[in-house]
Amino acid sequence: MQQITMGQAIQQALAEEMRRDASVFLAGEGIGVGIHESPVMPTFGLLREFGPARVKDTPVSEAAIAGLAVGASVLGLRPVVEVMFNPFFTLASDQIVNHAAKLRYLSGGKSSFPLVVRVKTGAGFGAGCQHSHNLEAWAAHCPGLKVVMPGTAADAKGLLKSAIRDDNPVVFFEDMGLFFFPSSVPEDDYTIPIGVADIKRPGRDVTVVTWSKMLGVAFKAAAALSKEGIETEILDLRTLLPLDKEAVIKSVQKTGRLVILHEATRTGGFGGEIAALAADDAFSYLKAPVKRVTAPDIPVPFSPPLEQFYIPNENKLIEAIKSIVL
Amino acid sequence: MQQITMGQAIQQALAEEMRRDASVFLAGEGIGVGIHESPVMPTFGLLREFGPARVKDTPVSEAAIAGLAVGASVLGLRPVVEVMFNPFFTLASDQIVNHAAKLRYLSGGKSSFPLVVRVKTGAGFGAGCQHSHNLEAWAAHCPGLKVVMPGTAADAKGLLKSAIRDDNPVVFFEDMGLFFFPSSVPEDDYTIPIGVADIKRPGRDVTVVTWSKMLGVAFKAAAALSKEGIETEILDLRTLLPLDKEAVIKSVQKTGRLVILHEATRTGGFGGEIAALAADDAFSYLKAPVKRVTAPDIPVPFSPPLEQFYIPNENKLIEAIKSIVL
Amino acid sequence: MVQEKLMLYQNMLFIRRFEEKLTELCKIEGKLPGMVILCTGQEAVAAGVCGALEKEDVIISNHRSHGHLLAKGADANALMAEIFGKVTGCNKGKSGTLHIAVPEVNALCTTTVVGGGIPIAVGTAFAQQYKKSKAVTVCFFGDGSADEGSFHESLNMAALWDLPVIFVCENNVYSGAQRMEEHTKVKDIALRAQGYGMPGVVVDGNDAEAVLKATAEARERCLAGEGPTLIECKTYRWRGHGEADHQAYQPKDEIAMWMERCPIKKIEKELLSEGVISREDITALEDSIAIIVEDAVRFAEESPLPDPEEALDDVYI
Amino acid sequence: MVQEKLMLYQNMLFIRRFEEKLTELCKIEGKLPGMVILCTGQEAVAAGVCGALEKEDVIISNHRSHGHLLAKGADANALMAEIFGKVTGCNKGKSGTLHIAVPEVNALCTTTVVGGGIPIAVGTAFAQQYKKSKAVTVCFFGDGSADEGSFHESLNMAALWDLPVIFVCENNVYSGAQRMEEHTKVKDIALRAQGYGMPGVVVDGNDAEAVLKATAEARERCLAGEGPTLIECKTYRWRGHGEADHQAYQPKDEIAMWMERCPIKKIEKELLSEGVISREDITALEDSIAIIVEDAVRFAEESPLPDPEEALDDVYI
Ligand SMILES: Cc1ncc(C[n+]2csc(CCOP(=O)(O)OP(=O)(O)O)c2C)c(N)n1
Ligand SMILES: Cc1ncc(C[n+]2csc(CCOP(=O)(O)OP(=O)(O)O)c2C)c(N)n1
Ligand SMILES: [Mg+2]
Ligand SMILES: [Mg+2]
Repeated sequence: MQQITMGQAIQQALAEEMRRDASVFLAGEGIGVGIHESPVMPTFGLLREFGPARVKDTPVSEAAIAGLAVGASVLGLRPVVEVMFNPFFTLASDQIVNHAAKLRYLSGGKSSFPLVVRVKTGAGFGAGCQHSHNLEAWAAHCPGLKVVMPGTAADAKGLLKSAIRDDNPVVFFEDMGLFFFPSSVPEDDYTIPIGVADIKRPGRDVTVVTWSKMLGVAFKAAAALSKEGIETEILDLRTLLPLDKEAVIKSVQKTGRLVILHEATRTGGFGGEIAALAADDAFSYLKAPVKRVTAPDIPVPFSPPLEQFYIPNENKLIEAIKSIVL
Repeated sequence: MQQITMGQAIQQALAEEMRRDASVFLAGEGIGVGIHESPVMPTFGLLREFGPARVKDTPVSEAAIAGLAVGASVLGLRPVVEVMFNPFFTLASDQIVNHAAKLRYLSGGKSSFPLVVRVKTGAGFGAGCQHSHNLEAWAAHCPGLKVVMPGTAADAKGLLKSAIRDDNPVVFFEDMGLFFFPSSVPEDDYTIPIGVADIKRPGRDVTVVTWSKMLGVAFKAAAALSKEGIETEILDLRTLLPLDKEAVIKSVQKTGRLVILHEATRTGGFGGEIAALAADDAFSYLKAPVKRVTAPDIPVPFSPPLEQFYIPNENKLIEAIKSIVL
Repeated sequence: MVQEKLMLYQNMLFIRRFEEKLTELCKIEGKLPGMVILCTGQEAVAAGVCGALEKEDVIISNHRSHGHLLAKGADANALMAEIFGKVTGCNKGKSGTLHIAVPEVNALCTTTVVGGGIPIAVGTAFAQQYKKSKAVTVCFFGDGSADEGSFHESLNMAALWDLPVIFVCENNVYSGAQRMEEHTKVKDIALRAQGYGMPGVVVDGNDAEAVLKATAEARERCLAGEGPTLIECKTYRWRGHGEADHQAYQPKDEIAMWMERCPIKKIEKELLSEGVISREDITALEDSIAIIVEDAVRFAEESPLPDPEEALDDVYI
Repeated sequence: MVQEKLMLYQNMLFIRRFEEKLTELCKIEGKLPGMVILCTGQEAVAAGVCGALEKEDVIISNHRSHGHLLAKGADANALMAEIFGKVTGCNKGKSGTLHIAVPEVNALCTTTVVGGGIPIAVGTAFAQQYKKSKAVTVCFFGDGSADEGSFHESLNMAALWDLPVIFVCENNVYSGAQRMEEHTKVKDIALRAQGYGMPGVVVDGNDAEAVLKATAEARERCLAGEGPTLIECKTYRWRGHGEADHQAYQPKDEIAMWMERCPIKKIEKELLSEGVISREDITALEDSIAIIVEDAVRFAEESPLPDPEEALDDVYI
């Protein structure tokens, strides 16, 4: 199997879908000629292959970019547009939340809006809080949207293909921390269904529900705990909306213990939803308090020691797990 | 005590604070001369008393209105700006979330941004999903903001005064369903502290955590249940951020049962945060699953029977309570 | 041309009577749910613009949509039923008066977020260009909406890419209770077109023929690949922002002056004096319109409300 | 005037050397965290604009801020330390190079959200007007930022209320890797001013004196209550968008042409030929600047990083 990064996996998904379907086009800031043409970036090389009619470098105009997707999709195109950094989701949010998500409902089911908004996200690259702010919980609170947030390159490829083929608007969050490290990705044309979580590591003692870049943190913690005889089940949500409730409940039924791990700040984060689900539908199986390991409630700071303090790590996860397992 | 509506209570708070402090000014769409000059609307009569220099009717420009507040506050004014309907929060959200909430942090604590954003919200007036969409969970997920959402006229007055005097940016959600029904409000100059929840009805059997307009629904359910011997404790959060965790935990410790009630849609709503809090910090006291009573995961529909279906009511709350108490 | 003029007259009269009926219904407590927002006095814009369009052309409308939709050919029964919140409405009662979409006539998106439709029009025009279809997009919005950031981003992008879109600013002097001079310093919104490198045209928005002509020219430019045009139609809102508005801020004599300049009366007078129609023709037309409007109301009234559980449908495909 | 010219020269040279040092430091792996974005070649804008301002005047800056901040009088040590992420930095290491605020010199907000500072400048100018202070606001932003909706809403509001704000568009030909003609159809951003009813001025952004003069005039208008001005400074970005940018898309001869037009060389030549300074003066000035810059780097390097837990401070007051 090929060893590629998540950036490259996304690139492959985009290229393959564009070859397959002429109605797919891309738009966004710097997605054609970029300021650093790195081959691991998601849109690298696509302008060259597909030309400027299908790879639209846009002005710095997030609302218009999102609206472009809404309008183009209702006429049957399949736009894939990019929000360069998650904090700029705010600028596109009226179009995404009040339009993409609601116009089908408002039409009484007559129209559909098959669009994808790719949002680059994640802290850890020293750009500060106006470039780093994980807001997947915002999108997941908006009925009419689907919300995907892959944690591996292979998932990213299969999920992005599903997103592009989906007839509903999909917000697809890509943690930039995953753009640079290679892992195994199938070469063929495969899809991974939206709305299905994945047990990335089976375990008996505790369930860790996580998504996106934090998957790596979960693995590190699980490996360390395993040496101490604690077996962690890692459930990668992959999709936040629609939420795979079954998978969460089933895992908690099995382990009786739940820790939720996400990079976004704690209060109001999507971890609350998972905890609420467990506290209702898996209540009788819970043997211990439900823990959340998240960023603290602060903006993402710049200076390296501060930023590292912000990002949840395996030590914090191990501590949380031990607090309920031991 | 005077009997006034929440709209009038807000009006009093604004007028009193403007009289007290010349640095307070208002800005927003239609806050001066409105299209229906109803005396129960929050800004009624303020233009007449304070003149156009302090009551700024703005163009339809939500981003500029929010930015106006950010800039004016850093120079020491105390802007109170209005977002006409909650869905338009999206249009102001870059300024509120990436600027108002973060610039103090980015300054290393050198600057402050004492501003208030009033957001009118709530379903039930037949305006559809682009006018009705409760997004308090968005604001509550943004460190640097305080988030207030009163459920009574008296609380609204005291909390808005606190918000205006607070040196941090405050997002203040006002459910329009509360603008029209009079209740008792003290006449004097009082404040209610931000960050303190309030037991609106003590009870022994179950805790209902709620806020804003749903408080009325909780009271109706509590009255009905009381006749059947079930005593409901109603905890009105009033402030979502900073969250009064103690109050939630204490009440759950007492009753052992928790139902969360909010008008916003379920998935990703702030109810998840409360459930997560209970499932962690009050886990050992919980005698039953934690229930949430919320709107379903749909946009707010227009037609009256559909819209009524959307809004949580006392029957649904009673059912949820009975499912864990009996 | 005579045919065209007659068509404009008929369309405007139909819109007028349809909305007058709504004004009437609004007075009956509890008849119509929600807010009702009318374009009375502005019919020449809707009729004139849509008169220059083909069926495949797309329109993107706003909160003041009835005129646009009817002029584009929307079914009156389904429209009325939607306004009543009935299951037979264009959108099954999910939308109501504020955001009625009528995909059957390519009225693809109606949004009540002020300025929210403008970026969407860029999108539909992009799709038209991408597919090389011989169709254009028209986007309707008010003078107030031209202050939203979305207006700016959209016009810049549309001009940059030579998209086949016509931006129609219906300048009815007010944005809510605010007069034009209270929300911007410029006299003409059309002036802004220069800042994007597209033509900006001012037309008499109460002259349906002039509106049609300007739209037809802009459409030609679109189809010739010459890109978008901003057309500002100067007109006036006879009624309040919505039917609940008491219009305290609108000077009585200003309203009277504009009622003198009624777009329907103007064209009616011309048609009469040119001998195209007679008084009897008008009566006959009025009668037939009255029947259609009454039918629409009956249809709406007799249609059922949706079942509550239907609220759960149509979120996803 | 001679004094002024000399001041411009000194300021520009200082900004240039300060940033050249950053270019150097960027080459040392792991020396500087995050992205580093420089204004090399554009110094005349920062120096010219700030040369026309008083201390109480407010500036709102963007991602390309070092020049603005230094020209406004920011402390070089604290600035350098912030870029290093040190606790002695202007913002205790919380901000880094992208959003440095220096309230001490009324550089009140720096935002890296493109266009995000423009509404804030409306706010500070509003406060200045409200308090009747004799101060103005300057807002710096790039050509790309002028396509954001926030630009539009802000300029309209500022003009409407005659706010004392000067909008300075630093047109350096590029927005990221995109040339001006790839992001808008207009040749001059200044053209857009007409659409808001404010004057729009184009100046040679490599001529510090011309920039100063235009700013001083705009400032007079502000203080006379005549409202805002949009000044477009035509200049060029010698280096990439940030230091990691390989500038593959920037034609070599274009860069060379603009380096010929170096704003510092231009004024230096004039000062020499006018006999205001000698070669020896320049050497002395260079030496003193080198010392300050070296000191700043030493200060930054010797300063401690913040303790991790300090991340929790400064969220609320
Ligand atoms: C984003 C947004 N802000 C505010 C409103 C409230 N609102 C509805 S219509 C309107 C005025 C619009 O004026 P204009 O664009 O001139 O259209 P007109 O009503 O005159 O046809 C406002 C402010 C809204 N619907 N959307
Ligand atoms: C809202 C937003 N969108 C995108 C970006 C990414 N970005 C940073 S700088 C830049 C280009 C800005 O160009 P311009 O305004 O001309 O300023 P310059 O960099 O040329 O000084 C972009 C797109 C951003 N920071 N903010
Ligand atoms: Mg108007
Ligand atoms: Mg630039």
